[in-house]
Amino acid sequence: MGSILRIEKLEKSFGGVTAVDGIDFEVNPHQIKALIGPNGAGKTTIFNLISGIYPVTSGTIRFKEQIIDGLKPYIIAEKGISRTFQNVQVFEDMSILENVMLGRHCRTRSGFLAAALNLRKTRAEEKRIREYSLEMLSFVGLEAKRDEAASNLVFQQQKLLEIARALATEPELILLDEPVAGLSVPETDEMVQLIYRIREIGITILLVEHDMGMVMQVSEEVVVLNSGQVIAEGTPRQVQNNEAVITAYLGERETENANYTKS
Amino acid sequence: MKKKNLIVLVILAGVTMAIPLGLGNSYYLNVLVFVGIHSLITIGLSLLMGYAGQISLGQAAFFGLGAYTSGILSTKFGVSPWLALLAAIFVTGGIAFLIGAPALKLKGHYLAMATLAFGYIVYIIFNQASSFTGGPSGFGQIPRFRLGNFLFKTDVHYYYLVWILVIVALLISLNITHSRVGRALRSIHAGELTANVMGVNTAKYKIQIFVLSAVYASVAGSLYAHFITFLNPSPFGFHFSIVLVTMVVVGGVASVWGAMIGAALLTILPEYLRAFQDYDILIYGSILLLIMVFLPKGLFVGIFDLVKKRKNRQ
Amino acid sequence: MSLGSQLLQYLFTGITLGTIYGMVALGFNIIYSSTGIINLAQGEFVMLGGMMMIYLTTIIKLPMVVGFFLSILIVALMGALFERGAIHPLKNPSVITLIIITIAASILFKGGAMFAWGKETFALPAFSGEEPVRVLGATILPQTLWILGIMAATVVFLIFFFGFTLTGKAMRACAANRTAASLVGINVKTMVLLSFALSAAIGATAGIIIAPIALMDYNRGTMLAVKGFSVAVLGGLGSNVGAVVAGFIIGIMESLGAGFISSGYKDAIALVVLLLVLFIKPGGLLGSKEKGEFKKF
Amino acid sequence: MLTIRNLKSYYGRMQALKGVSLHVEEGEVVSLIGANGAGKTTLLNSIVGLVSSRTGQILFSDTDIIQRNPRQIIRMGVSLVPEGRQLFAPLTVIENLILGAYQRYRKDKKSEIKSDLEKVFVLFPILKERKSQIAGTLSGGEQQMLAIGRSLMAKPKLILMDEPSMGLAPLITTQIFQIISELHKQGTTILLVEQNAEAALRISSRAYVIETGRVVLQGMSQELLHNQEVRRAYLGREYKEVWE
Amino acid sequence: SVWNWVPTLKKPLVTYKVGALLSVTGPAAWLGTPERNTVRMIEEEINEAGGINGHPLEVIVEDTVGDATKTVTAAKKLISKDEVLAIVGPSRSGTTMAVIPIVEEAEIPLISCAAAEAIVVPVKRWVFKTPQKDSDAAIRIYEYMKEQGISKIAIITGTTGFGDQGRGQLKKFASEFDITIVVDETYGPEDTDMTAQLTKIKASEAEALVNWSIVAGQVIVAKNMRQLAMEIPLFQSHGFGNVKYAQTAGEAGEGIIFPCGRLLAVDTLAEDHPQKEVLTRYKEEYEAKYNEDVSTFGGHAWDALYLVIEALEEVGPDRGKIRDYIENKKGFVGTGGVFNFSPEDHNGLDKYAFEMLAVKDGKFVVAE
Ligand SMILES: Nc1ncnc2c1ncn2[C@@H]1O[C@H](COP(=O)(O)OP(=O)(O)OP(=O)(O)O)[C@@H](O)[C@H]1O
Ligand SMILES: Nc1ncnc2c1ncn2[C@@H]1O[C@H](COP(=O)(O)OP(=O)(O)OP(=O)(O)O)[C@@H](O)[C@H]1O
Ligand SMILES: [Mg+2]
Ligand SMILES: [Mg+2]
Repeated sequence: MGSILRIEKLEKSFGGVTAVDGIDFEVNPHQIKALIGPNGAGKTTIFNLISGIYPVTSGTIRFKEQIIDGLKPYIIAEKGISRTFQNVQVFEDMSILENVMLGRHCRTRSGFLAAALNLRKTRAEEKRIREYSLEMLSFVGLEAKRDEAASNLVFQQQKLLEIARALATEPELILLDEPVAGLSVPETDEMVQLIYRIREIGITILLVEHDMGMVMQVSEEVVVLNSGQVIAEGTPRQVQNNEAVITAYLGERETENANYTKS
Repeated sequence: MKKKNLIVLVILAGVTMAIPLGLGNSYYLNVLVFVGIHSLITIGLSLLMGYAGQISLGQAAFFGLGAYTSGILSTKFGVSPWLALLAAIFVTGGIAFLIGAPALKLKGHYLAMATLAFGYIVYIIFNQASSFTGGPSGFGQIPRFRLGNFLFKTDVHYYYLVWILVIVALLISLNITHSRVGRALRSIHAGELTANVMGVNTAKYKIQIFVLSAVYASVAGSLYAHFITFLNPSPFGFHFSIVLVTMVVVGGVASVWGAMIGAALLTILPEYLRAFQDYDILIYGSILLLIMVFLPKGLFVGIFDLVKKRKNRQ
Repeated sequence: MSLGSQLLQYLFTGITLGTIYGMVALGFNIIYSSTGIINLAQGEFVMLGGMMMIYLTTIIKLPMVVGFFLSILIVALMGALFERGAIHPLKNPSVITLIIITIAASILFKGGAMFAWGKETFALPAFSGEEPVRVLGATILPQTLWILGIMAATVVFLIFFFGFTLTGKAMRACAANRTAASLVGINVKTMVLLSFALSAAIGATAGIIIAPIALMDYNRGTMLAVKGFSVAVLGGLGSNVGAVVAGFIIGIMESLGAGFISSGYKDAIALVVLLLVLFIKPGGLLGSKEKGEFKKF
Repeated sequence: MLTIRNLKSYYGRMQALKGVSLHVEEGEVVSLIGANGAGKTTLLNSIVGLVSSRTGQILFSDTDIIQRNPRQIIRMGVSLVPEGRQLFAPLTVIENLILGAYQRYRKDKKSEIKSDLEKVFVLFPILKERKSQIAGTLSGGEQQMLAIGRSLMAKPKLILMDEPSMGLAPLITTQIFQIISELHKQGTTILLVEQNAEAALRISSRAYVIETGRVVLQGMSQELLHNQEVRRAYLGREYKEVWE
Repeated sequence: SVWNWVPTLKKPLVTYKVGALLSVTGPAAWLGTPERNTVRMIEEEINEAGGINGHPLEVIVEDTVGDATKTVTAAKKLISKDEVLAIVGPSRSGTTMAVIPIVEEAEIPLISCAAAEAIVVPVKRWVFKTPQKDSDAAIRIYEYMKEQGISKIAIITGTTGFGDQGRGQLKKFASEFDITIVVDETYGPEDTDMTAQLTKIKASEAEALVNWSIVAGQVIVAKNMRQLAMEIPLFQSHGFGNVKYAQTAGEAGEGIIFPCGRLLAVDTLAEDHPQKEVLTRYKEEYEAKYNEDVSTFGGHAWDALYLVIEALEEVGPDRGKIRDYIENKKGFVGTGGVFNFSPEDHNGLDKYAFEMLAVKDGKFVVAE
């Protein structure tokens, strides 16, 4: 079976800055893969390219062997890629349940006319949307808060909400941008468990994270970027001991410094 | 639609239908006809502004396009007013689509300007294309609506016609806001890019709601034309676009009920202020200012909040 | 009149119009830059400046120079008063609420002016004679040269102020993020007050210098606001050079449009150009789209 | 330097702090730890006045600042690295930094501010590279560096840091903690909120543990580091093996 | 009631209510304000003199803001809430056209103060107007031009109802007077610079320019002409009927020629001129009361309201009878001229109601 996501010679520049500078890597189905690298290495930019937020400067992105670069974000979502954001992006004025129901949008149909007339089939569909969304909310453990405004959630819960919303789109590939940044150790642990459960329901995961403890634990493969280029790729152990990765990213692992990561 | 809304809607329908029974005076009914016509526009505008978060400073142009298309077709080409109203919907909707497609790519003040410019261009055309529109002098003798042998002639007739349409529009709008589509619109308001990434075709929805709001305005315009039976460009200028936006905001931008309250207030208020002669402009401005300063979310939400606070204190 | 001098005349007309619009647009930019608000009462500041000057110099008969500065001062105070009365008390207002408030204020200013000065149109003598200057068969009024000069000075001042002074940067910071601004010790409320006073002052200046050409009455504000807003947007909100360039473009489009195509459609022609520019360049001519993405509205 | 007594803070009618008392001595590094939503951010924001509905006593250098607004408090020499960074997104990197020193322009020499700017660039070279870039387009980590850099530009006596290492690469995280100890050596007083509790405890002399708006535990950092409760709730062990 | 207990005071008879739809504010406030002042002045005077056959007069003024929608509502208020006997106004042509269907249906006499000929041509049963017809204004201008030997002209008109109607009349009658319109330009009511249009005119072979518009435009055109050093004579419409405009235009206004009722040249009228007395009285009273110059617009309201008052005096409070009375009124001496109404003519003035005036030293004099 081929890769679910294949990135080839991907390039992106903003005016003078080349944020992504010729990158190749693939993600295999049912894998948990991590993208790491120093700040400004281009990780988020790659996510933005995959999800269609930015047009690529050159190179291709294939999802299930189909070229998806150049497509609109919503079409990419329909095709089965969903994501979370580094700076949490929940719809603040909407309730938590509505946030998740919005994720269901691309899997449902009824349009303006049906909505205006409130047809029976529309109501039935709305009911299905609600049920599915509630399921996703309980999957991440937020079902108790479903009617609260999203802005009332604490940071960790907002992250969970983003994941529930992403799951509601029924993705095959989910992109998680720093899922545990700002979380305490026990919360990180919970998140890791959630990530495993997401994989168990058959979803492939590509994540970006700076918490090395977490990355080393969950990911099966790691791609390391620096200045928009891949400088290493392999199992966590391999990259962890790679000289280039240590100088560019991890730093000398004196005992003292090692403790500064969240473990 | 939520039950609460349905109940309010039924009560509203009951009350509006009963009003003329107790109120025969043609002046009051006439004012209420305008409340209805303005409500039609503001309900559409509140869907666009309050739900989808897109501003339009050119809504008077759609109102005018509806009025002129309807008026010209029925007066100069003998088309029945009903057909003319229908044709106006298509014409106005089509123009809204053509202008909306590029304009809705713009954001915030830029969108405001683009719609304002569009509205102004339409206004200039009303003034200049005198062979069709009668130019600045306008034209009259627009036929009235007719159902079989029944001619809509008096204020009462128009009152019922307009308010039945308002209630239909409300029903449609409430259905939309409580649907998948309404949710998508609100997500656009809250974060367009995020909505897009989550699978919402934001461009499509923005255009659809823009066209819908234009259609509401167009229907209102047709009603206006066949009610007043005379058209000249002045009611369809920039000034009225601003008044419409003001109605929506004063009522409370995020609710179709608010839009109606705003339309009612800003249509009826000037009537009361007539008594103050020249001072009316100062009083009007002050009331507007006070509402916005003390109830920045508009009357609908603002009054609710006040009531809630009162309740909590007790 | 030869075609050449006709063309030159259209150009002069366009420049006259353009400087008027540009001056109004500059006022929009100031408040926008420091608060993100589009102040639709900006046109009223222009009107008030013109009317106040006419009142002070032709009715109270103060000397021109005194009247000039006194009018600007009084209108700036009105701007400050407006901010204190209507903008200051608000907590976290939405942009649209603020826009409506500026509309309400413009109604009040207009009403006030109507009561103070009546409904007639007034004229103001030109600063230095009404004898037109002849250039190659075309004519330009000395007053236009005044407007050009004062506008140039204003633009230079604004560019310097917002680009290079700390206060200017602090004002822009307020528009960008009020919380952050107070976190670095900026007095946000004072900055907002200052920006209203400043834009009122610039609006008033515009009103004074255009009054000899365009005349002035209480009802003039709205139209000036609309033109100024168009020009500010075409130039790219917040860009002062953009405002000047866009002013000339709109002015010249109108005058050429009136001269060669149709005087009835001249405004429409200018607006169509505006729309086309926006559709191609959504941030206006000199506005930064990128920066725009981070603006609240 | 900072003494807080019975601080209660509210968001509307919701009470987020329920009587917090703590103190920070001059030149000390004190850390605050606690779960998500415990009220750490609320506490820091209350100190600088961003959360304005608050009662109790906040003494900074023996002056009660509970009635003051953020600007007045900042001017007394307090600086905050806020949660969520709070940058001036449409402004450039360098403009953000210069504005960080906003309240110093009256008293300090320009050259001094300039040299502090250079110091920030030495700490975060990437910011120098990107100095004319619009802050909003920086990567997440770069933005965090800018937020820290901007607060350093104020040359505060007391610096409040809300999760400064959030979103930063391990190498930079290390650096941030080095900077904190550097500032400490130079005599700056620091109140630190960190999810990276272990690192925070290692660098601070004392710490407070906050839960649902109350201080539930306080003591020397070393002791807390070995406290079973704290270890279980905030430090965890699970991944250590994997990483070491 | 209290009157029964106060035998020395006479119980007043029922009040006669007359409506007035005037654009007191808004873009045509310059029309509506003198009109409002005038009707208020007359109301006071009549009541001080004991009312109309003892009935007090109440004039209910509604501000139309010059807007069609508002005018319609205001008209309905006057008709069905206030139940007025007749309506004076509206001030503007457009708003008058908008209320015509309403008054026709409600069967209430309306005496418009607006210029457009379309108001009374074709005749509408319940609608009259007091300002001179704009066709007559155009004719008088052309007659004058012919005397001066002018045959090629340019016209420039404002895009308002008034300007638009004027443009139509100018074009309609040109050929009758062997006049060719070589340039036909327009401008918006809020425009502040017409040099572009005037440049075009300057480059043409026009021997005179007619500007047909309202307020500011009339002054700006004059000023712009001076800026462009244009030598051809400038004609304005009867919209120029306020001496303030001439003063505002300053030097640029000198030599402007326009058709106008005799109100503004009352000083130059012969003592035995039939209008002399009415004009002098109105002018003196108005100027004393309001401390500002009279304008012909206030005069239109004067004529309209006095027509109604006279009808009330003669036929009492009956809408139909008032209409009939006005329709058959002959020899009514007003400020606009001597009115002779008939079922075919609901304006009642001929072209001689106009005098050609010229601006000289900031004043209006009869043009020679
Ligand atoms: N719109 C833009 N204009 C200019 N430069 C940009 C833009 N967007 C991103 N960049 C730059 O591109 C580089 C890559 O950014 P990106 O957000 O992908 O980094 P990242 O790897 O996610 O970093 P972090 O770990 O800090 O989040 C950064 O240096 C950033 O400043
Ligand atoms: N602006 C706000 N409006 C209403 N409630 C708020 C607001 N900000 C925070 N809260 C609530 O106050 C409580 C304390 O939040 P605070 O942000 O101080 O926690 P924290 O300890 O900083 O958490 P984190 O680790 O997520 O940063 C939470 O219950 C939160 O929901
Ligand atoms: Mg990133
Ligand atoms: Mg926090």
